[in-house]
Amino acid sequence: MLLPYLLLGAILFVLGLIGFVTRRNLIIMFLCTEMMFQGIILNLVAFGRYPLKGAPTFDGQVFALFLIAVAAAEAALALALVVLLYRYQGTLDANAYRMLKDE
Amino acid sequence: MTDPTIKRIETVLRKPAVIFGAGAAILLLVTALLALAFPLYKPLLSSQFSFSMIVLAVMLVLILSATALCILFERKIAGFTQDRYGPNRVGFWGLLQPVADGLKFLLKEDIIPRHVDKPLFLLAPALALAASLLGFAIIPWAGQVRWPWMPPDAPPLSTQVANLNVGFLYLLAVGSLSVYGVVLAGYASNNKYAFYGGMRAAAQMISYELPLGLGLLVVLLVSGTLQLDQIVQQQAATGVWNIFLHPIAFFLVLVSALAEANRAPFDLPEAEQELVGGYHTEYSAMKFAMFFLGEYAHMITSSALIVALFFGGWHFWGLPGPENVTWWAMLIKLAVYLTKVALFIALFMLVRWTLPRFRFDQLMRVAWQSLVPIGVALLAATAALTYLGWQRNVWASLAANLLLLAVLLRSAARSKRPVTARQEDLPEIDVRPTT
Amino acid sequence: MRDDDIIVLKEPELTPAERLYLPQILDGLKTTLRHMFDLQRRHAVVHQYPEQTREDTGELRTANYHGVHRLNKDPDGRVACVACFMCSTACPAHCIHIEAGESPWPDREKYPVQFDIDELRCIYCGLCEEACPVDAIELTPLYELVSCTREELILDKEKLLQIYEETKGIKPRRNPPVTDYGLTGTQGLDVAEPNMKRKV
Amino acid sequence: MPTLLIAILTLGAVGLFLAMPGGRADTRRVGWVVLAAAGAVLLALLLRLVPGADPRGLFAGFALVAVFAALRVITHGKPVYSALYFILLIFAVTGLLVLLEATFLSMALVIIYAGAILVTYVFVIMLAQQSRPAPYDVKSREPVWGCLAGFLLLILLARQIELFLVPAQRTPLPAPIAEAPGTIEAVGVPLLTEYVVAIQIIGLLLLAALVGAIAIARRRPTTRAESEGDE
Repeated sequence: MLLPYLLLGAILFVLGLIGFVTRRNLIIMFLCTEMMFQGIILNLVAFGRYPLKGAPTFDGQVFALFLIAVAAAEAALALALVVLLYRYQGTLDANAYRMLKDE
Repeated sequence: MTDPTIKRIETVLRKPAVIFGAGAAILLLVTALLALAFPLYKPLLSSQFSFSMIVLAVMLVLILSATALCILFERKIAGFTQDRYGPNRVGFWGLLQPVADGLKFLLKEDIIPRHVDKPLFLLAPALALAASLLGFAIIPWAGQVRWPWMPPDAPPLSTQVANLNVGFLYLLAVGSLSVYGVVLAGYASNNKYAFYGGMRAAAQMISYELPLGLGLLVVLLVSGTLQLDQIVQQQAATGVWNIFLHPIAFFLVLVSALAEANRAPFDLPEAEQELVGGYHTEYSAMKFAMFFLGEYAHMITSSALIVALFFGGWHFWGLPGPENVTWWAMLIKLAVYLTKVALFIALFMLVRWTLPRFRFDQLMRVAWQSLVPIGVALLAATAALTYLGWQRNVWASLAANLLLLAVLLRSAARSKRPVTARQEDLPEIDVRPTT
Repeated sequence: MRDDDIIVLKEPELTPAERLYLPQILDGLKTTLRHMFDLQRRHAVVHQYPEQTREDTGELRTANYHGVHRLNKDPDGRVACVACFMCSTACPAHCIHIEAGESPWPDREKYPVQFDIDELRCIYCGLCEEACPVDAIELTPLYELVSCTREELILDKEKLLQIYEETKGIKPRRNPPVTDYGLTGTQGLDVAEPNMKRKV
Repeated sequence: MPTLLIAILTLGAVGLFLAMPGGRADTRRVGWVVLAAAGAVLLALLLRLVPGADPRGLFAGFALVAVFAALRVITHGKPVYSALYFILLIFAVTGLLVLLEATFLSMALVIIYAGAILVTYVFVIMLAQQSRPAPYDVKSREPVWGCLAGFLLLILLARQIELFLVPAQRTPLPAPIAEAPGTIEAVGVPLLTEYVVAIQIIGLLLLAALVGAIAIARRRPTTRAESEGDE
């Protein structure tokens, strides 16, 4: 039962990655990182439930909880940043913030 | 100039004998049908799964009709508190008003303005209603029951749709979804008033989920379980309702429940005076009715939750306790539970017609500057009590609550302004005479 | 306004208990509960409208009320209107429709063959009343204006005259019709204005 | 089997590329058809791989919803819809977690993600709403390279997972977790015993994020009142 979960987790992760690379809206980019988190959460919990050896443990779920906490922290910071950037430039286009790279 | 036949129908319907007679007749008919069909569904009653499905169906019908009745009830209470009679035209005492309202909603023109985001516009009311109805799944309506034809050693069935082991976490999860109906309605309407309503709803819901969660966590610490039926059984077994242990937690949950249900004094998302109806400005007919029903269904869920958590659910002193699992005890318990819920709904409505609406900055300040700190302090106190093993000791809990209240009073006395005072960054009003 | 007209009100200081707002909330709930169960006050205040109507003891000022229109009759029982179109011209809502015809009576040239008022369109401003040179159209204090169809509320001449019959006592016609120049009936014709005589 | 998997994933990459925002409407439709075909074959493959366990159909349903929602998140032109599809994705993942007997985690996921994070996202999307579709939403950036790189990675991952699991697949399925699956107790005990340092660090991280968010949002004095509203 582990294989399909791992595959699904990988698909979600990669879709999030593709979205992060191709979309230009900052908010959607952050949504895509959250999507990658979903893939990882699935992976962790599946590994905890169907470990390769030994009895199932709850460690996977514990790690997933940590992951959710990190995601919440990321969302709080990212959204605050996005709002601030939007106030400065009036756009959410990631390309509009290239000047961050130059200086 | 009115049609005489309409007038005649009206006078007939206003006779109490007609209304109550018809009601009794329908009740008798339903009972007779149920009795006749008894052999058909008797096997269904014996297994937990099918019994849960039956509970689901019965409760869904009951609650949807109760929401309709709630609207009448609310208007009656509004009338009474304002020295009026409330609706009393359609049927005796206005009892057929819900039917008239329903008919009106059905027959109104269903307008979808051209400028709206159509899929979301259609989705929003459905979400609002569905999210409020989902919560009913885990309310333990009447404890446990063992039918007379079941063997005496069979495990009793629980009158709950789903006995989740995550308990009221599910309620929190479902409750947090109810914001989407409002926010999406505000967004999809493409109208600035609706938009402001949606924004307010989003900020308000997020803010008030925290004190709600903190209040629930206090109960969790006291009872040590998340399952609502076990929480109720604990209270029934000792006869000590959680409200006696933690009145402040109850107050937190009550206030947050009012805010989560968008009820006055927290009804800013739909404030008629400022936002011409807020998020449901653009809605009409049945879609508007769904928001309406959703709000009342949400109110019933909140009341049921509060009753289960703080008021002992179906328990009342002197009435059958948890060990009595006969069917008549179940009916009594159900009646007790529903009475308590009805009382709470009445309280919600009374509060609405008593208190003025908050201003938005006041609303935020109440949540973040008073309710959240109180909740955290209470949680810490309860955690300390739990560590000492006194979490179900009435005197210890009450002492902790009183101590907290004293600290609150002290800090309130120290602070120069009340939490709901004027916005801080407004200039001071100074109208002193110049000479 | 002088400075000493200004009354400076200081916000009252709240006691610590009041800062918690709970006593106030309970107090408010007490008030609402008191009103909820105060049956006597409710009976005294509320009028069950279609069955009970308020008696006018003077404070209702029904004479000033702008309700349904009526078409007055002159003392001979004829319609007082002379179909001059002043009212329909003055009407901001364009709700008066008049068709004039040759008057069968000697004292006026025209009379309304048809006189319709769309009560659903009317805004009850009373400008028609003021515009009327012969005080033929008036707004009565009747406010019960209901029907099951829209067509029923387009009142024609007969209905308007009927309303006059019904409201004669409630709102007496204040002035005698101007057409008569202060006289009643047709006997004043011989002293009337030259052009009227000429018509005869 | 590996060639089949690679073929499916390539098909998926092509479909995704066609369905990316920016193309013409009919191209995107073609892309969806391709994606649907790839998804169907992948699903059949997954179902064949899975031994006849009981919740197979449920898994398939949730997985399908999850992948569809994820695709919509990255292809939809309107940010609000993306956020809503993300909520759908959360629900699908919640269902999968329930299948994995992690009920507490599933509820936590709904409360935290759907109840708090996504509401904040929707809130910000509404704040930054444009009157008409923004140019940066209707046109994607480097869709070719994005899809290519992503699916290359996915193919590698899938291959690795497969290689890794083939020996493990022979072992019998572990029994369901003890008596009370996924309760708070079962998750909480390791959380507060083995991982107590980690949870402290996470708490610090959250605090830092909170302080940081407030500090960032307070940058301009006019925006202070709004920052109190969000997380």
